[in-house]
Amino acid sequence: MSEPISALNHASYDGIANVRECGLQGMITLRGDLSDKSLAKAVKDATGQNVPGQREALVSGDTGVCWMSPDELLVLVPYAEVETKLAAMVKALGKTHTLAVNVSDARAVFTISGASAREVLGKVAPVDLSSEAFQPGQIRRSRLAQVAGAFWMDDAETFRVVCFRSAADYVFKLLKVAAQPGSEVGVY
Amino acid sequence: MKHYSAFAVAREALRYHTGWERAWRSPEPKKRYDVIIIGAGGHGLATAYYLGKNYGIQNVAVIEKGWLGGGNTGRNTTIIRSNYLQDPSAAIYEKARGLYEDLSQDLNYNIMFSPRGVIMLAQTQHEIRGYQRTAHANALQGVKTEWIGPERVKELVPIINLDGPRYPVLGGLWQERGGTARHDAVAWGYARACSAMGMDIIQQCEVTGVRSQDGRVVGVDTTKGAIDCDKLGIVVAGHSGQLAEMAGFRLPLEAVALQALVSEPIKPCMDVVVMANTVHGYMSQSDKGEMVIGGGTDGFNNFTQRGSFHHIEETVRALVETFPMISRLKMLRQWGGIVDMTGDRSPILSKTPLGGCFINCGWGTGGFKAIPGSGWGMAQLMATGHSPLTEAFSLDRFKEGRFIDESVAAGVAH
Amino acid sequence: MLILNCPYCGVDAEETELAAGGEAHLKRFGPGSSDDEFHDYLFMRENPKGVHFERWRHANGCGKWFHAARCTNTLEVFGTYTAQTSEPPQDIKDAIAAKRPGWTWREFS
Amino acid sequence: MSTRLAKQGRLIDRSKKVTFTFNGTSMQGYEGDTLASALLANDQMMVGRSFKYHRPRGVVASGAEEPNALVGLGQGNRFEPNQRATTTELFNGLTAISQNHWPSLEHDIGAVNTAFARFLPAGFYYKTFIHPKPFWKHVYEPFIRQSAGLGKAPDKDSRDADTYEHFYAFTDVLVIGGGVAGLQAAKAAAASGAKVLLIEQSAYWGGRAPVDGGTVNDEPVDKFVEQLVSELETMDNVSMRSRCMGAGVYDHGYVLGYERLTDHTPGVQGPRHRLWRIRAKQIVTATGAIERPLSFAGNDVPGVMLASAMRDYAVNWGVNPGERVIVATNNDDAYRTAITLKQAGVDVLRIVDARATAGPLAEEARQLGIRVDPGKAIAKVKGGKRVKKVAICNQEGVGGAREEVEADAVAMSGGWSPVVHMWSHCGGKLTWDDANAFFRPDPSRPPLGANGEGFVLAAGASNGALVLGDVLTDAHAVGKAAAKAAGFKPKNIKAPVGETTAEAPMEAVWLMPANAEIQLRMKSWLDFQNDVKVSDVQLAAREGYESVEHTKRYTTLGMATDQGKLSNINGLAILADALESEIPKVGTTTFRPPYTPISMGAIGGEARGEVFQPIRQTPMHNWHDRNGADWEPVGHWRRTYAYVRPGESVHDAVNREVKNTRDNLGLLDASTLGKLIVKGPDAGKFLDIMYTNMMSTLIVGKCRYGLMCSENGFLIDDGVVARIDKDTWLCHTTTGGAERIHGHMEEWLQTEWWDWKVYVANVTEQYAQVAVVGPNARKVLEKLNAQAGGGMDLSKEALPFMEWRDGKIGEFDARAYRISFSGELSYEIAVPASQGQAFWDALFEAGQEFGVMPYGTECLHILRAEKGFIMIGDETDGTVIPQDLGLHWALSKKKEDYLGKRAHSRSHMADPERWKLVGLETVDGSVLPDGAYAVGEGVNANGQRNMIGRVTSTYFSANLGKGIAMGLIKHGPDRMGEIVEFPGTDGKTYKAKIVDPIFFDKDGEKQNV
Repeated sequence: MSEPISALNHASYDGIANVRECGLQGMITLRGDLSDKSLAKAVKDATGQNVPGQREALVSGDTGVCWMSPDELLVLVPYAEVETKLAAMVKALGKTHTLAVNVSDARAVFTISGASAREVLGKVAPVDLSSEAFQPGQIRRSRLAQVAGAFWMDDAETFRVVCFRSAADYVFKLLKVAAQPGSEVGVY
Repeated sequence: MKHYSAFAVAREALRYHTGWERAWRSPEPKKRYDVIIIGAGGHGLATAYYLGKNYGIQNVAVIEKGWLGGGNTGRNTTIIRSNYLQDPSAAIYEKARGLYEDLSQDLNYNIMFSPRGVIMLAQTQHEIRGYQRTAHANALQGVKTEWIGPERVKELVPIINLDGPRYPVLGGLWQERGGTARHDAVAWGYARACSAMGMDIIQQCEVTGVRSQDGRVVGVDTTKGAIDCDKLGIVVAGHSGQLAEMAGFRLPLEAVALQALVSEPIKPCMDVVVMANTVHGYMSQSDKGEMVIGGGTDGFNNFTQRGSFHHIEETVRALVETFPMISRLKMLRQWGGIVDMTGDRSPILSKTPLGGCFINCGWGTGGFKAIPGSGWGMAQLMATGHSPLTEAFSLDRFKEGRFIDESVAAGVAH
Repeated sequence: MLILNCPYCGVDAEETELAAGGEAHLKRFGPGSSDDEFHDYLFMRENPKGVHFERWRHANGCGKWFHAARCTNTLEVFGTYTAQTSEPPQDIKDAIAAKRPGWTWREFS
Repeated sequence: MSTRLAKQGRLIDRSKKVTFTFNGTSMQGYEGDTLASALLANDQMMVGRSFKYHRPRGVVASGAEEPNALVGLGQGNRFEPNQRATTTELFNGLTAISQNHWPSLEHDIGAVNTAFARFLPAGFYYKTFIHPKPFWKHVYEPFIRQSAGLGKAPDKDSRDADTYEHFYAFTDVLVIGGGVAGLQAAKAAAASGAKVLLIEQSAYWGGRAPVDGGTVNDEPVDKFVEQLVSELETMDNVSMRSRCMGAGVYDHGYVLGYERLTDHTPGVQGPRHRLWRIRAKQIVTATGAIERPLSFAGNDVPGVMLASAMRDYAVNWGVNPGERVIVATNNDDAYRTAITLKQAGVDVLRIVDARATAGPLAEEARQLGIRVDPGKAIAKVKGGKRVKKVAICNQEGVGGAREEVEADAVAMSGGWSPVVHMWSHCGGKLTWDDANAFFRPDPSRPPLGANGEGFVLAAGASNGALVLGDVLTDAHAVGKAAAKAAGFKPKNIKAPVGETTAEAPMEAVWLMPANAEIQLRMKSWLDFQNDVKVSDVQLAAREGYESVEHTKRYTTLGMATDQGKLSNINGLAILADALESEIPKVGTTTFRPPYTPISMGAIGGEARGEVFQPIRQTPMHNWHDRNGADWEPVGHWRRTYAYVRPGESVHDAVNREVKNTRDNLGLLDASTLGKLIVKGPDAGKFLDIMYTNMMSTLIVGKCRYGLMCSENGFLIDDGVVARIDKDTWLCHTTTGGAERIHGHMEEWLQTEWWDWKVYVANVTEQYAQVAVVGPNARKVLEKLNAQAGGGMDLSKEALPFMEWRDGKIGEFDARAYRISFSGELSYEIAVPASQGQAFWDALFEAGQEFGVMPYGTECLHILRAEKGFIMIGDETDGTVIPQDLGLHWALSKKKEDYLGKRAHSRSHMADPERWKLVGLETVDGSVLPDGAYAVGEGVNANGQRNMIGRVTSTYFSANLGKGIAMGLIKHGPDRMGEIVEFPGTDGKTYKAKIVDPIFFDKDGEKQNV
């Protein structure tokens, strides 16, 4: 097997915040009844986390689980482990009506970090990103200017942003414009 | 009717313009008319005008809830073109365009028809093929259009950016005798001519009911009393559904907001009308010098005459990309109108289930350019019971699955 | 620029996250239906100047379809609810009645 | 003569000189100046020309309402026309040019219009220029266009040198306007703990109050402002932005803020403008009031200025707009201007007060030695390019018995109008205040928000409170009310006490003198920029243009770049009078955003150039780019149209690819095709509804070509469906169809069959998909297996046509579909996207010995057309049904229902006259023109040629050496071998024979090897 390559291969930009493509992240889309016990067990086995509540992101580093909709979770595991984790998950789910698929390569992941990170994202997403409204532990699906995206916070000054792989180039260029020097807003 | 001319203006100037008479009378309604038209917008007034002019039916009232020409006639971006794909559309829009050519002389009112030419830009292979198809159809429909290459586009529109990083301009469909006109003047000119024929234009008069007997219309109730009529034409755009309900039938229509904007005026820099459908924007320069820009429609039912700002944003960014020099111009004013959309985005000009009652509606975003043709065909339909111009636009087409879909050639109807 | 609360993810979503989907609670007519039924199902949309029920999708969000009760004349929103129902829930109907006594829409009131 | 005063000028720093140019002349001002104040300080009285008559125009106001002092600012890629000098902060190196004249500001040929003004009344162009017909386009209109327009157009090739951005902000309370009312309202609201955003259009806080003076809590008002600002700055829940204008209020509490970041420091790093998209629970509009001009003859001569503006220039910028000043007024406030100027050493000749008796301030003025003339009016201001003489008469009467006074400036005040724009944009209603003769917000009819309650409150002068004490009391209460409405508990703190000076009531004066004769009315301007005079509005009324909208449009009153900020109320009053009606009955025109014009660049934001729109890229995008890709946008995707080699035309490249794929081996990047996983116990049932074919019976491991129709019966998509396991199918969609069809499936699942157990996931981008096509397709794949030990058996027996397998090809985890859109031996192979480039490279390298070449979309199209395969978007256009394309075999007869089935039974769709798919071959082998129509006999009732069909796809086939086409022809399948005619747009008529649409390998032998 050849070396897998992420959409932008760790491209990075420093402006009023740092914008970086994170490389490959293992991701599994899991659809099902979120109150189902076997589903909860499968999630726990794969990530060590409970099933998240509405708009919760229970993530630590590259492992965790995010609430995507009332019948969908995004399960995060290290990229190298995704096939084994997925297989285990499918096995654990058994005959329960669910759908679990590997979407690791279908996405690109960025971090936006620094004191102005909230403002950079606040230029492209129609979301209240003040610290009263958005904190680590939450996930929001929205749009990043003209494409769909989702994001959560690793810490108070770092966002993790997910978009479709084909849009990675657009999102990176977009965030570069939003993080251009001299463009601090000064409200967050 | 006092004849308008430069000579008349000069003569009046000598007495400080105190001698001008009213452009149209302001009468109280009579008890009865042969024909009542509800709605004194361009389409309603044109219908009345051609009823009188072509069929000698002059005992006509045009009833208007607000002020004449105060609806979409006075809110649109005044583009006139007839480069439509489907036969029925090409027929009615070309009839209209032809009538526009002589309308100032016909009405003795300068409606400023400016056949400056309309380009519809092709920015994808799909659009090239769509417009080449339209050009072929137009040739057989008697509509003079032509496919032109990018160099000719640049010649006609020096401010255009041919090779934007996203969508290079690959050519365009050019209608040399398309253009613009002064929208208010179209309504005012028709109103003045109707009034001169003895027709009553009754403004500030709302229709509150449609009266019928044995399945035939016999009159309307209004805020100025009941008025009898033999035939009734409903020409009220966004409010068609409410009027149809009074007349006892339903229409396959939804009302949505359409937006437009103008820039501050600048000296002439663009002599033609440009429509860029891939990026959803169109622009022309008014005689005043404003860049007149059309936006999109909202997706939801709305009667507020205000739209959502993100459509303005989408339109403006598309046009800044297409005409980069407008980036440092400023938006002076934005506004919205309520347009009535049908299932196939083409209008309805039709008899209705109520005898003697006719409907003209559903023009969506493209009604202004059709005004004279629509009036011409509607008058023929109302006077004689049949018009080849309106035949395909009948109400029953939806039941039969016989649509008139203009979106197929990559075009949108503005 | 409307804001609607997505009943699935609880977000007050602005219009650019949403996609409008036309009249709510349509009854589908398929093979076997009459020409009139099928015509009305496809084309005869409610177009009231006032209380209206419509479908929206939280397209740039959780992706779910939901329903909104809204006034087309003032853009007031009476409430949003899930799409998995063939009629407006009672609390929504009550909320409308509180603001627009005597309202009717199609077979509902 | 207008000069700089020795003292005064609270906003300028006299130690910092600033150099700028106006019409090429170098001038000096101070830091803190506006361009207008600096021009006045340099005695530049005339700054432009009016729109219609090209009359000289001078600065009339000091703020956003300025209609006259518009300049072209900057140069080259930073040139901007129509910039208001009054709101342009001066900076070193600023270059400005005046507008609407030729050859120069001083000597303008267009000014000849003013001599003919009598012949050019309102709407003259509707009555003239009618004959001869061609003259409108070729003579009259070009002349009018040249004469009209204001600013110079930016150069046709200019590219804005600056960038722009948007920002989303959310707040409990938004306060628009940073005058004393806005500051106090912000404080009162913030005290509750509510989050407050305060925006102010100018660079400084406090608004007019520091100029107007007075005390608050017994301290001078400027001290009060200073304290309040520093207090607000320390509050965590308050954000303050200066140079940020409230541009528009929209539904559901959406507000546009227009922040001008570097207009005053051009070239500094960062965006030029930032457009704020603010969501506020409550909005306080504290936008102040605007003074109205008085309508008297010659009120447009440079040197006639609003009284408050003259006061601003003196106090804020230390500029004296004239040496001999006359003040004309109908209210007490203008006395403050007289007093301020007098105290600054200016000769104030007299105060002409239209009221019969003057108010308390008259005494103060008199004590300073100013003559006060009650009951008087200005009959006429004389002078061309600046004020020379002022004729004074009685206010009552027609304007006779005039006394002439030499003067060089006139300050006028017709009273004040609250700025109600933000209140009105979203539907807030107004009420007429008779005492003050203005419209103010009607608190009982506010704009309604999402919850049906009002969401805008007006405070201070914009709410009709004009006296400092009232302003503060009102603003304090409104700030608390806004916090409460936003869900907070207001703190019970005391409102500051502002000074309330006694004033005599103003008197509405709409014309000076009251019964001015026609010669005066024809010289009394209402709209300075658009040249609308009192006589024009009266003419409109006389001619029946009675609605305020008619009058506006007929005369162009209020349609200038200031949108009637100075002219609307005065014009309305004249109209009401002419109609013998009342002002509130005549009503206002609609207030539309923006408050003042905002740049297109700011509206577009960051979306320009590279990020204008997303360009979606496949994992192999960069390889294609490096290898000659001629790009084609397909939706947001970019696909390769053809790989053009050096020295080759695009057409050559396509032909080469077409031949090579049939003869050797072609690679197509098919990653853009949509891939949807559909899974669940009801998935088969569901797909049977979605597709016209039967999908539930598909055997695991096999593929089936499927069609999708809309409920209205028209074809919307097609693609190959593979059954993965008992409960799982994988559906391919067209390029760009993935999101659309995914949405389509979810819509039906969520809103119609929500009880069905089906999940759908879009896995399009998880895979890079490569079509390996041609006689050598199997060889190259087997070579990869041989090289790297891949285990997938790709033989005819192990992987027959229309089946799929998972396994390893070479070193890659792959899923191979044995499907063909070309009629060749073909495998479509999906590998993880992260390995896509490596897989492509491996194929390319291994394929060298087999003659491998990549091919693009045009080759793909030709190959499929040679085989008579339809293409969604070519053969279909949203009006085509499967029956038109001879696809009856794909319409399941066994199923009771599928989307589109009911629609197909409607009369027009079942009509045998519908045009049907056939192949077309020109008799001479040439290529039919794209989009050509076939003609029948005669014309229809509208005189259009009767058409009997059209070309849907047409290509040159390099394999067949001739043109081939597909088309829809009336009764086509029954007319094989007949010749039909296609008139081209080139004047030629193309003759083509109706043939079978399969042109190549009719028996399908090539793909079954």
